[in-house]
Amino acid sequence: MLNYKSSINETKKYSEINMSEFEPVVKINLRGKKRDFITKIGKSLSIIIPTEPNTSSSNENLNILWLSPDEWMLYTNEKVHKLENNYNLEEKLFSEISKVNLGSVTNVSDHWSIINIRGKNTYELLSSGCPFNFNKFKNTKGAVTQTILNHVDVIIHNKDINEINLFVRRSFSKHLWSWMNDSARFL
Amino acid sequence: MNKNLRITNNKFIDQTSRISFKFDGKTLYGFKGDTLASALLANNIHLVGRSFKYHRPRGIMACGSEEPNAIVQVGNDASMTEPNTRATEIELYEGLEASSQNCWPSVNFDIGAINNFFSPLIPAAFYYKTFMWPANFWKLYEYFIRKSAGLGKSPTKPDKDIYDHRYLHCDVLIVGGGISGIIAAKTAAKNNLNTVLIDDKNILGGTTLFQENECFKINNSYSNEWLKKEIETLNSLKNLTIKTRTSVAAYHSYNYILARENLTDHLDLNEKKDKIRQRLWKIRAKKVIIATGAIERPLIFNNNDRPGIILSSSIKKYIDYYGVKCGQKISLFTNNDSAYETAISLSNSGVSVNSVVDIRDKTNSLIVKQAEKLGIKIHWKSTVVNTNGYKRINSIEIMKLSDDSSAVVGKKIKEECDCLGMSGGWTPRVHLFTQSGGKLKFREEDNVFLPDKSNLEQISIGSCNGDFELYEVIKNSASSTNKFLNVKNIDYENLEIISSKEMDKKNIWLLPSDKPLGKTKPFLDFQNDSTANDVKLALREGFKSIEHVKRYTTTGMATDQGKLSNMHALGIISETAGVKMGELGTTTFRPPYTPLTFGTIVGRNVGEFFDIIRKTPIHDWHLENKAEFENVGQWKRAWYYPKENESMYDAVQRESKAARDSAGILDASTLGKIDIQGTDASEFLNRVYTNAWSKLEIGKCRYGLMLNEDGMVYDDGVTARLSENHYIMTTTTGGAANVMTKLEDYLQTEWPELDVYLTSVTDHYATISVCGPNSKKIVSKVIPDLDLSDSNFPHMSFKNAKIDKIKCRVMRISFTGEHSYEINIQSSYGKSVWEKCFEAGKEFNITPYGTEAMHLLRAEKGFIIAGQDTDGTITPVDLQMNWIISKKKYDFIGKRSLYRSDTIREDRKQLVGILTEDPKEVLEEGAQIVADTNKKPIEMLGHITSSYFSPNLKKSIALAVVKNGKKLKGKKMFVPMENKTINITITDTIFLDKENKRLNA
Amino acid sequence: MKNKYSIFSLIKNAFSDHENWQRAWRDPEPKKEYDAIIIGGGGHGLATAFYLAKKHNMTNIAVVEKGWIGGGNTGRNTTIIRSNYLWDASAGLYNHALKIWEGLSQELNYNVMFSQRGVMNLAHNLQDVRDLKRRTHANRLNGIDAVWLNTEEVKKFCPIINTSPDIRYPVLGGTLQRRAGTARHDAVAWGYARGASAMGVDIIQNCEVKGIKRNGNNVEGIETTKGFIKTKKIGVVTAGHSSVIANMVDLKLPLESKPLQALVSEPVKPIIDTVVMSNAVHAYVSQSDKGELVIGAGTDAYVSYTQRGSHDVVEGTLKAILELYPIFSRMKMLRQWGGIVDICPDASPIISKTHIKGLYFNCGWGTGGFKATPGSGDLFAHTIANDEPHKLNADFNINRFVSGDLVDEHGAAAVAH
Amino acid sequence: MFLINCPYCGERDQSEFSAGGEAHIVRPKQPTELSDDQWAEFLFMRKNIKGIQFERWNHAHGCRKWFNIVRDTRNDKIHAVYKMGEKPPIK
Repeated sequence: MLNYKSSINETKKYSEINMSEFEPVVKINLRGKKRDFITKIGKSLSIIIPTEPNTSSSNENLNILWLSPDEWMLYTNEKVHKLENNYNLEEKLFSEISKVNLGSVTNVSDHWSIINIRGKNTYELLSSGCPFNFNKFKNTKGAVTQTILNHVDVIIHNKDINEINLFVRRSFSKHLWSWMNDSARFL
Repeated sequence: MNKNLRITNNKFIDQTSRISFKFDGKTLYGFKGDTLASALLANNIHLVGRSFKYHRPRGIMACGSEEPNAIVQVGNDASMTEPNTRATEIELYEGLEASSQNCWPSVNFDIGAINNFFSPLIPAAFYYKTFMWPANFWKLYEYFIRKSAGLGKSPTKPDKDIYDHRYLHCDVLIVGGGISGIIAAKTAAKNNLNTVLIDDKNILGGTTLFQENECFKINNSYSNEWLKKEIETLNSLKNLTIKTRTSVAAYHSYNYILARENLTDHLDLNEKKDKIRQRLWKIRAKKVIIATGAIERPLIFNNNDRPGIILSSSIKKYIDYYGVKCGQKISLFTNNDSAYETAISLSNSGVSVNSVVDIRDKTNSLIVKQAEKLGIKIHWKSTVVNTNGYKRINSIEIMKLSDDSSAVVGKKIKEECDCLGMSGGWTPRVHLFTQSGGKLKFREEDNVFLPDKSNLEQISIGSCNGDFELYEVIKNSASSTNKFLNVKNIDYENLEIISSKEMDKKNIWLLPSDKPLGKTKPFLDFQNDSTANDVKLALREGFKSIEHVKRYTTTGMATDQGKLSNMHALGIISETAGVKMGELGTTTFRPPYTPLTFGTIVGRNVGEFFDIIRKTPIHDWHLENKAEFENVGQWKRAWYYPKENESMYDAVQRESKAARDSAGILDASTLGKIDIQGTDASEFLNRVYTNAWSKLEIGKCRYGLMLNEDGMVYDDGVTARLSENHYIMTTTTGGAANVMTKLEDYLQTEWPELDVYLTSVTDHYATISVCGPNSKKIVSKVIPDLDLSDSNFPHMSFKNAKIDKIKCRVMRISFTGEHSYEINIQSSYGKSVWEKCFEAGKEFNITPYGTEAMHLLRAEKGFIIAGQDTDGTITPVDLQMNWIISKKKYDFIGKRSLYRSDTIREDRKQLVGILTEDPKEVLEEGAQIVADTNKKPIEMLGHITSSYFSPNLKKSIALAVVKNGKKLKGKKMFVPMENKTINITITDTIFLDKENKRLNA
Repeated sequence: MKNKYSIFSLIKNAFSDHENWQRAWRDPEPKKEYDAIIIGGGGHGLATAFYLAKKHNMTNIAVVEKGWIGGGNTGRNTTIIRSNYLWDASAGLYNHALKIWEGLSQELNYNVMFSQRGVMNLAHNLQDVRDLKRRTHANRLNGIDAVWLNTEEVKKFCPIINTSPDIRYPVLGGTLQRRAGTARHDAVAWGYARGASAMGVDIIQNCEVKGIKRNGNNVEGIETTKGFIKTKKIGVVTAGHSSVIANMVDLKLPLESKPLQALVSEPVKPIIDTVVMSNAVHAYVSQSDKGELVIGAGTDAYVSYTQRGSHDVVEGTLKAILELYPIFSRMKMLRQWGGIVDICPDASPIISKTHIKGLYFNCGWGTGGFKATPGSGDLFAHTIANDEPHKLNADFNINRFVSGDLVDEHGAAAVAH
Repeated sequence: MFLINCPYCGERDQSEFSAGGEAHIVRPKQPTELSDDQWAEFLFMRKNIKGIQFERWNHAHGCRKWFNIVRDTRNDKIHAVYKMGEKPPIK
């Protein structure tokens, strides 16, 4: 059997802040402009695609994040099995969207790593390397932003009060992780 | 310490907490709350340094960031020492060690002082006029000039301290915690605006904090008592953040402000460790209120630079705030009312004030009357013409001013003193306002530049806006803040305010003397030793613009950036040149406001965090197997895998040989990968690559070359067709990000009509390349149920497969010319698959090879590396790859540029192969190629782009670009090195297996 | 020239308290007409005027300057002077300049403090090594004194560089040109102005050009804030503002004007006695005679005429400085500023005639114009005087952007500082 | 550091963007029909305006969309932002 190896798989605690990798979950990049694209996905996943910038919509097992007028990030709340990578979700969408040329469906599960950060100091940590203004964001559950954290591209999803999921490309994740740990010790 | 220099009744300095510190090796004592300056003065030490040019003795002159003279070296640890630190800003701490700068052997006896004797020979800019003979001696002259220049000493070991950055977004930022700033802060915060108030001192309150004077009262209590209550209310406001020990360094456009917060500099030596020393705040404020106050001006007269000559307001702060007497017999010299506040404070504290020398005719403001009531002697309409005392002032010489004040008259009065306070009026701190791009206006009556127009959301209030009297300060600060924030705060409307009003104003930039100017030394820039004479000399020589004068005389270019000298320089220029000051304009104030530590600007982006490090999913295996790594962009790639004490050369030879003899394995995960979907995917590829794509069969791969619009090779890689409208493109490692951006650019801006979507999947896949004659056997062991027969799975095709339950894509493509497979699998399984291949390959001596061997192997086959064999000046035709340029296609990126008069030239530099006469001689990459070594000037026809010793061909091979190369096959040429000339022959670019037999071997 | 500068003149004047020094250059009102007018009183423009007068006997000429001479990039750059360029054309141009630099103080009787303390370019990755070695070989064959140093030799030549193999981008070696160095930027402008003025050239400051008068395809003169001035030859040397002048005659140039920043530290005793440049991590540092560390940052990616740049650029540069010189962490930035540089797509300048008769442009020096000042002036003077380029600047014509025959100095990663 | 109002994501720090030079230089539909001079005009020649300039920016670290802005290059003030394909809101 092939061994599954995530990029960070660590959990760290500092004053008022916990950080851990959230894996393995399915992540799918969706792109499309056509109106049918929006409705089709809504139907097949019974979730509304957010068209409002910097927002997301979620149900108990899925989140869809707005990334741009024609791009979304879909990810699961459920962790998936490590010993296979046949994702029904991916295949379903691919055949319903990509195959019929409504848009594009791309599995990016391992392109991105998700770091879950929670605790009172969550935004203190972000502000030590991120120019984004979180004053409004931090009180808006479900808010989404794509920005840079210590020069690394990230997607930030506001899960709850003082809890975020931070998306970082896998090859950058170790570096960002150690920077976050170095920052957290000064909070 | 001299007890008698400390007064006991003092609110601010805790005289029970004694602190010991060292200055110039001598142990001294001060109190918590002291600055180094106040502690030195309390110890009756005035002489702290030597000036830059003449090495004249210099003492403490101010009490804040404007200090030009008292700059010292802090600490003497090679990694922690800090040069050029202002004694007036160093908060005293246990273990502080400071020493004088720019003097040798000591501040008391300084050899350099000989310059003072030679000063007549070295006026402003003398160095432009001499040291030119003999010509080649400048090196020598310069050596000595450099030695005598410079102030403190740089550390010689790395800094142990930690620095940090923080971003901050607020509605209102208030800079300056004096009375105006406090009024503004309270107003903003009370109106639910997210407010930040910062001040560079350790407590709020500014100078009002210690203003306990009958002439300044608010609602019947002293202004300091009133302010104290205001400050208390601030602390109760929830949406107000107060940052002390924080000074704004730069005010950029879009209200982007950089502020330095000092976190440990004031702590005792043993408390500093493992803490962040300084933090740079990157602030975005919707609105900015500048309340930075004003700087007292010195007066310009002969020998106005001696230790013991201090700004009058500083003397006041030392006595009222620090409880320190700057002298026992103090004289004051002024052109305005503020010196009288000092006089009153001094005599209230029992310091004898000799007299006040005032250049004005008798005036009767409240404060002057009070001073007279206290019996303080005043010399009206008089000036100081000279001071005496080498290392400490001991007397001043006073004369009456003529009626028009252009000269001095009558007899000279000599007055003994050990300290002279001078006050030349006030200069609003408009530095931040101008930094932000704001324009200034000039106010004639008291010669001040004031904030005028700005296109940012900002105002200036208080004395930095030209309000100098308590009544105006309060009223105007309150009303402008209300207006600016458009709120209504009535707290400051019905206050009963007593404040002395200045009746008469008079200013003389350069005070007259009884001696001719040339025989006097009236200093403007105390640190750089530039005098009024220097400015006049510059003007005589035709340097009219203020910028010219500044640069010619170096006035205002010292570490205080002219905070005390700029106005006088301007004044003297305008007087001498007869130009109005308003028209003259100021020199530009450039950031930072006060010098800013490099470490603070850089924050934690040092060492490990200097730059991003990208790693492949298989990185750990490379580490475990002792790989050396190569930086490719931000990636760490396995370069070669030395076996114990094997040299790089040997390792690369071994790896390259193994790959062709049996099997090699390479981590190619860093290659860029772009998923392309959409009905126009094929058309899109037709437009971005030079070759045609529409006919590529599903399941097949094709190599593509991408150009810039200028026709030069930009990137290359293999693209596979997954289905009718679905491709996956690979790019070079370094080019990945740029290619993605470039392609999105074309899609969004030039070809929005195309139905194509791009998604980067670079990090999603681990890419493992197994090559060599035995690669087939190995892959069949790893993926048993995949039919690897050439018929089913030919070169340049791919198959979807599964390893255990994990889907993957296997491509049969080759960058080495060997039979090889590239397994692309989700990154999480990459390391496991790699290990599986390695296990399966053991019986075939599978050998991991790094980028260096990969480069060697592809060179044997004459495959190019974009960026190494091309340099942005090479077209596909130059590469002799005409086969890849579709003739049928109407257009593709860069096509038109291939037909310009220069790009169609036949004799451009073209890619060729090179063989050396001596097969063991390996050429140096970058070496130049010539046909005729005797021709002068020698003509360089091209250069070596790639060069290796091929273990498989057992000879040296190289690629090169050579002028007209494709016509020169077989021609003998030369590579001239420093010590020898190497004979070479131009050949074909393919050195090994021209027939590509090995691909299917 | 009268009142020659020397130690003796200094002593002589000391006795009269320096009351008798004469103007460094005259301050005339513009005449009605000149044989040629140079627009732009920076180093290049003043040098052009100087050599027009000195070598081509054109003394009835003027330099018109919008502000004060030497106030543009001349007074804002990091004064690095070198000639170790890759392509023959560039090598010829910059080495010509370097030769003039070596005698300039004497030629001008003005100490421009040309200090040949060497310029070292560091390599931080394998492609850097290839590119720099390629450049060194080309230099050697072009008679330019460049040598390759391995890491140990780099350390030996400049001991304060962090050559540890453990840093993010270790120093893999470098090239050294010993004849290279720095000069005192203001002195260059003032020295040329003084020299030109003494030969009769009118230097007219605070005189902004508002328009260029043409008759058909010939220039007739310039409209300025001090009125119309007649002339048949106009040399434009306005660096960042080249496009502004070009737009007056609807001439489009392949230029973008971008902010370039620089900064100095507080002065300290001698700590680094050479110039070290690193393109890969982007850090340039030298120490002025006054003791300040002089550090050049990069350009921003957008067009701007504000003489300001982004803070990120400064932060990025100091980051690189501390990577290579961790001992400078406690040094303090005293002053930062920006200039406006006009950049050509191939990072090489334009010294050329235009399709308009009598109109000549000298521009596109990007971030590295100061080093070329004397050579640029000499060759531009030649081009204006003869209405033909000198062979050393023939390749730097405007037409190369049409033919594609660029002088691409990006190619060899030779950022042109 | 500018504050740029991305037409899709709203106001963001300059460091999230990358500049793309002068706007409204349309790639010729039929490059092969052009003379070397005309092609050079497209490739290299720029207005490089001192004053109101129309330029392209990319929200590189955000939504990755290209758009246009109107900026005064004399003071860097951004007067307007508009999407690709839209007409400039000001002359």
